[in-house]
Amino acid sequence: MSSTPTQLPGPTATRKVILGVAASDSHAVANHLIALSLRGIGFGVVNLGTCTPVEEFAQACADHPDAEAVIIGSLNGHVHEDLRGLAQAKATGQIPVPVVVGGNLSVGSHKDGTAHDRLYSLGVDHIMADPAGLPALLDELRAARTCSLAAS
Amino acid sequence: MSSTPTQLPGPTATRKVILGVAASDSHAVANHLIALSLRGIGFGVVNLGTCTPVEEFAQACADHPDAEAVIIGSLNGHVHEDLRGLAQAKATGQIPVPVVVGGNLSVGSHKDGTAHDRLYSLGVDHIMADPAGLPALLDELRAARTCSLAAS
Amino acid sequence: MRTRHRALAPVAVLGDGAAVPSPAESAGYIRSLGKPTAAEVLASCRAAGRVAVQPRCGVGGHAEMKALLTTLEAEAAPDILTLTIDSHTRLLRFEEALRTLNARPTDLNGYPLVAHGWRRGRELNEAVAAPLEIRHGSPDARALFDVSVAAGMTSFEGGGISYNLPYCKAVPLVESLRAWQDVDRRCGELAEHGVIIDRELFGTLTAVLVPPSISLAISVIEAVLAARAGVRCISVSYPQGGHLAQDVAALRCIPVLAERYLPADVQVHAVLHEFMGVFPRERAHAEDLILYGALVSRLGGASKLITKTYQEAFGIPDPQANVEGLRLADRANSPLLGFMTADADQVAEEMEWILREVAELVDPLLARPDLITAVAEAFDDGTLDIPFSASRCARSALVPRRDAQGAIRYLFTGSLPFSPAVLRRNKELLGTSGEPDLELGSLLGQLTGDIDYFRHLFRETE
Amino acid sequence: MRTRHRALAPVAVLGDGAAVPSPAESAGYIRSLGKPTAAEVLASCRAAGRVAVQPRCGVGGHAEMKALLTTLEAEAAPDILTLTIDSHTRLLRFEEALRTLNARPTDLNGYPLVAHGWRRGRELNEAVAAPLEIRHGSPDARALFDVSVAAGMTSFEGGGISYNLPYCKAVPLVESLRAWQDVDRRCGELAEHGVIIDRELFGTLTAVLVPPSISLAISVIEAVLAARAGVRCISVSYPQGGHLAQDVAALRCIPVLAERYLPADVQVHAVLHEFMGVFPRERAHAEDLILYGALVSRLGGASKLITKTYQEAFGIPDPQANVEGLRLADRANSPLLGFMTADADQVAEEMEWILREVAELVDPLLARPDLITAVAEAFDDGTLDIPFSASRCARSALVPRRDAQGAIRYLFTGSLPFSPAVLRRNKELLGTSGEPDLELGSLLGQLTGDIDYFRHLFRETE
Ligand code: B12
Ligand code: B12
Repeated sequence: MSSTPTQLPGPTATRKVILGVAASDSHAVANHLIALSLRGIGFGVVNLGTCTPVEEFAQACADHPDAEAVIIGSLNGHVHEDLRGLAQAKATGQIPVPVVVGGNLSVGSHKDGTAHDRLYSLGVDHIMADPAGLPALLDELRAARTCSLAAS
Repeated sequence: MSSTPTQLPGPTATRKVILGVAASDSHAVANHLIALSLRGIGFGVVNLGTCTPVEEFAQACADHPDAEAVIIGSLNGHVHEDLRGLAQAKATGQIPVPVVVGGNLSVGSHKDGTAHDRLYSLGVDHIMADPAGLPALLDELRAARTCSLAAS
Repeated sequence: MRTRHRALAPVAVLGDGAAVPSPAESAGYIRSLGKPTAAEVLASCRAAGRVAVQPRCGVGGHAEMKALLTTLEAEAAPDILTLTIDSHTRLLRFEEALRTLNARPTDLNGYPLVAHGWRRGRELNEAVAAPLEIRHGSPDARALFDVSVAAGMTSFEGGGISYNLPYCKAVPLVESLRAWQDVDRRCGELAEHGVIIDRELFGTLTAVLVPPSISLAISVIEAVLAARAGVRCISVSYPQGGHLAQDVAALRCIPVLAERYLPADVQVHAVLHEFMGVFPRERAHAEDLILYGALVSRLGGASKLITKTYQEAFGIPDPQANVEGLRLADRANSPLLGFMTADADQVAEEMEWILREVAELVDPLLARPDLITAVAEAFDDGTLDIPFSASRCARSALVPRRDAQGAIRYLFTGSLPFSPAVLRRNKELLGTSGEPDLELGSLLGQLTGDIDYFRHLFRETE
Repeated sequence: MRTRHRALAPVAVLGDGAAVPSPAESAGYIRSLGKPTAAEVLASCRAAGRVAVQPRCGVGGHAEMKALLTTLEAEAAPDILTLTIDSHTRLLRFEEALRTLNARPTDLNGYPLVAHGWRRGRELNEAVAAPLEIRHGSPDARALFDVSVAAGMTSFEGGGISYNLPYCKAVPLVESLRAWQDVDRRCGELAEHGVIIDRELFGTLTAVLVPPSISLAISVIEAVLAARAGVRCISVSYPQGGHLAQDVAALRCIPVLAERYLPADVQVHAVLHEFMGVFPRERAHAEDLILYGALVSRLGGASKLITKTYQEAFGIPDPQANVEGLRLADRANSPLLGFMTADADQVAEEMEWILREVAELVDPLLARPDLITAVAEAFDDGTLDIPFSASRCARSALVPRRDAQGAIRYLFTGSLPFSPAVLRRNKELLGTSGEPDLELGSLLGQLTGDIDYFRHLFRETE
């Protein structure tokens, strides 16, 4: 009873993603579960965990140039302020891979589309509701990338 | 256990009132209790009970010329339609004594003063909330009547 | 706040003069409606272990009534909806209803269906998914019944005793019982056309301090008459009195009584009317009582609950209050409340005595060949009786009181044919050693205290 | 819908630059306020047998916050009100809070009190009759505490473990524990000035599948530290897990633990947080759960209940939803629900094991001379742990699961120092014969099922 699966490293990973929760946000449960499930299907997950500022995501991109995407969760409604630096990090190439965001993306119980628009203009590439869609999205992103690399 | 106080006739009555509930209204409980309590303090109560049209009150006035007042309860909100004939009954002298009304005097949970104004213009003389005030009111009415009789 | 609508064209003559369709036509319409009947909803709720919830609701104007129904359905989704009829219509004062409708519809305390007519009734029916019940209080409901069925309503409340004694002064019982036999026979006829009308009996009676055995005895009589006339689905309603074990016991007696007194092929449902006496005035207190009533309905195994609102003490509720009352009551259907129980011993004891009292009241009458005459005579000589009767046909020689626990007992039984054992138990429970206090003033005070029981319990009267 | 207000002038610098008054001055202000402290309200509710109800509530703008508090008080009269702080402020990101406040206050998930400053805090305090609690999630709350007390708030939530592990990633426990020792010492100082601050511990932790003994063990440690630092009134909060007997037992353990581990002159209150995990989405289901939580607080003898709303699954609730959540929860205080009980044997058994598990977790640590170091080391080596930690300071090697009845048990205990008897019981209750299933996919599915327990129970996931 001493070791637990949440602590197990993923199987020898052929593909890698960077995962984390936005800077002011400490909601950990979805993050734990997403990490577990991506590892479960063979991804290497660099999980930066909760309360991760944009700079820390950028640093992880530098440390893991083979990562395919940065996946950011945000539940507490602060995603816009928390990702304020994203546009610049993408413009300067510090975050060179697609950024996927998911969770609860505005404050309040009545949602409209503006929260998503604001995120796209911050440099977010994809907004997902259900983490179950992540593997397919990652496959797509890789396919697109391979294409564009082949084309260039 | 066979006889019950609600059935007891009042003690030999020196004063008399006519009591009843408006024409479309069958709420009986307050009527039972008011009759009981007036009898308890020595009034003779001609209780016409529930569902009593104006004509029946007028007939009772004819049958009991010594009655001091007509006391009408209404709970179901229909008091205005139910007392539609009152103005005429008073004008023609068929109901020659003061008319006292009490209960729930309009439909709905949000009350304003208009219900009372409409009753006064139908010929109601007094509107009371709490039946506990009836004895004092009846004393006042008798005093006023004695005065005006003496003056005439 | 009631929604404001443009007034419709005034109704020129009663029901706009449209002839009421035949029972066969009405049955055809109901089958074509594509919604479940009230009886079907009750059966499926019972099967699912859910207490169906149903509001009281009725306002005078047609557009307002439609808005009320659709609002209630949209915001609280009651299992069954209601058309509460105004009290002119109840008393066949159709002209007064029509006049008020045209002059000041908000002055009506219900929907004057006969004045509006069956075609408008159909419009209401078609505006909502839930089946509708007509709730009224008419000693003679034949005209109203025909219009209701033509409008596609599949549940109809009342009975020859229960819609006479609380609702009018001078209609002889034989008359109202015969009029209701007609209604019940028409239900039988409709059943032959494939439409089961749920006939709810108004066991609530005068609502205030009604001893359970009086309510149930009268329902048994009305149910027997209804079943004999061809009714296939009977809802027996019982008014919450306020004492948990007594109320749960009363509800649980209903299937026992059905088995004892009714043919096996009649569906019988127990219905609880949330507390029907003087309601507390503070919103929080009223809501405590609403929830309590709803929990009692669950514990008592009722098929249906008729709800109240926090505005009960003040007047006909606005739609929002009605919505909130329904929602709160529906919490009693929570799957999380399975841990709640009523004291089994206490309930068993109350059931035993209620069943015994009911038997002592009804068995002699059911033995008679002509039940209608027997009933009329019984009220005449006081061997049947109700408290606080609105009608002169009942003596109201029976005087109820609450015991120290709040349960409703008999202080005076008048001429009710109770056995010495029953009389003794009531005496003991009320702690009346020897003859009770006959002094008027003191009895009045005690009765008023019992009537205002919940206002006292919530310290509203201090 | 949130009421619209004219925006106030922007806040130029944090707290408008006003120096924070001394503790003596703040104590004087609090005494002059003429309202009861939170500790006084808790004591009087406990004496009256009433569970105090309190909302979660916090919005960014000042006028909006004031309107929210006055609306909640006018429409639901909670016993204690809340100022929930935004999560920038929680993490000392005061500049981000200030920037968002000035740019888009509705983007804040709470009231940035440090940015607004203590004078605005006083304005809020003076706008309502109920005392206010600050609810936040700051590993280092010293600045916030001073502003709060200056604003006259008499209750302050948090603790060196419970406001670290669920709320940040990389603040060392020794740091947060020391920062909270400072806060607690200031409470002691205020007590000398005659003002008792209620210090609520956040036993809710990460809220999702927290085993009762983990929650209570951490609260015991924080309570011991707080009492040693001079705190006179401690509220121990526990998050409703969803299993009636287990939750009632956990609440009833709180006074037992207080007696066992705390000086007699410290007031201790049990507080229930209505279900803190994944809420059902349908309004009716959410309301069932809200009522259930409130009933649990009553059965568990809690002094206070922190409420949720039917909008919980979606986001910060609007004022009306908050009002309705409070009103519904308050029904559990109904004098009509005295008949409700929890199964005494089951509760006793759960209590016995919870107390035993807590003792196995905390006794070794409390025996150490330096409790703060002992705690930091314990999390480091896994002899203390919490599930789903937000912080790297806890291993989250402990994995909880629900048993067949829905109670929260230990599937994996990591390095927790549990006795064989405790381990055996958990294994048995989970029906894991031998080693549990270590396969990732299946564990993930099971855990997700347990997390979404109430959504499944209400069949929202079908
Ligand atoms: C019991 C009851 C019934 C029983 C009555 C049985 C009977 N025959 O007596 C039943 C179930 C049959 C019934 C039926 C109806 N009822 Co009813 N009923 C009540 C209830 C619950 C209690 C009334 C009662 O008995 N109170 C006890 C007595 C002692 O108090 P009281 O009647 O309130 O009277 C007090 C004062 O009003 C005043 N008072 C009363 N009369 C008089 C007279 C005078 C002269 C004075 C000075 C004072 C006075 O003194 C009393 C003591 O304080 C009230 C709601 C409540 N209060 O909680 C509704 C209520 C009165 N009923 C109401 C209605 C509308 C009806 C119906 C029309 C059905 C419907 N559409 O909902 C039918 C009436 C049919 C008809 N033809 O009239 C409404 C009235 C609505 C309005 N005005 O807006 C109420 C308020 C319920 C509601 N909130 O909708 N009802
Ligand atoms: C548990 C919980 C907490 C715990 C978290 C413990 C921990 N460290 O993990 C505690 C009690 C500490 C907490 C604190 C707070 N919480 Co909180 N919390 C919740 C709660 C009840 C459940 C969240 C959860 O764990 N769900 C389980 C996981 C599996 O589901 P999930 O998080 O909803 O994620 C799903 C999707 O969003 C999505 N998803 C999530 N992340 C990602 C990422 C990607 C890439 C993708 C594709 C999808 C995705 O997939 C998941 C599975 O479907 C929710 C309400 C609810 N849902 O019922 C509120 C909630 C999220 N919390 C909320 C808030 C505001 C806070 C606080 C700021 C306090 C406050 N002001 O009220 C603080 C946060 C402090 C901070 N610095 O961030 C709000 C967010 C409000 C809003 N957006 O309008 C919520 C919605 C509650 C509410 N109604 O107010 N919370």
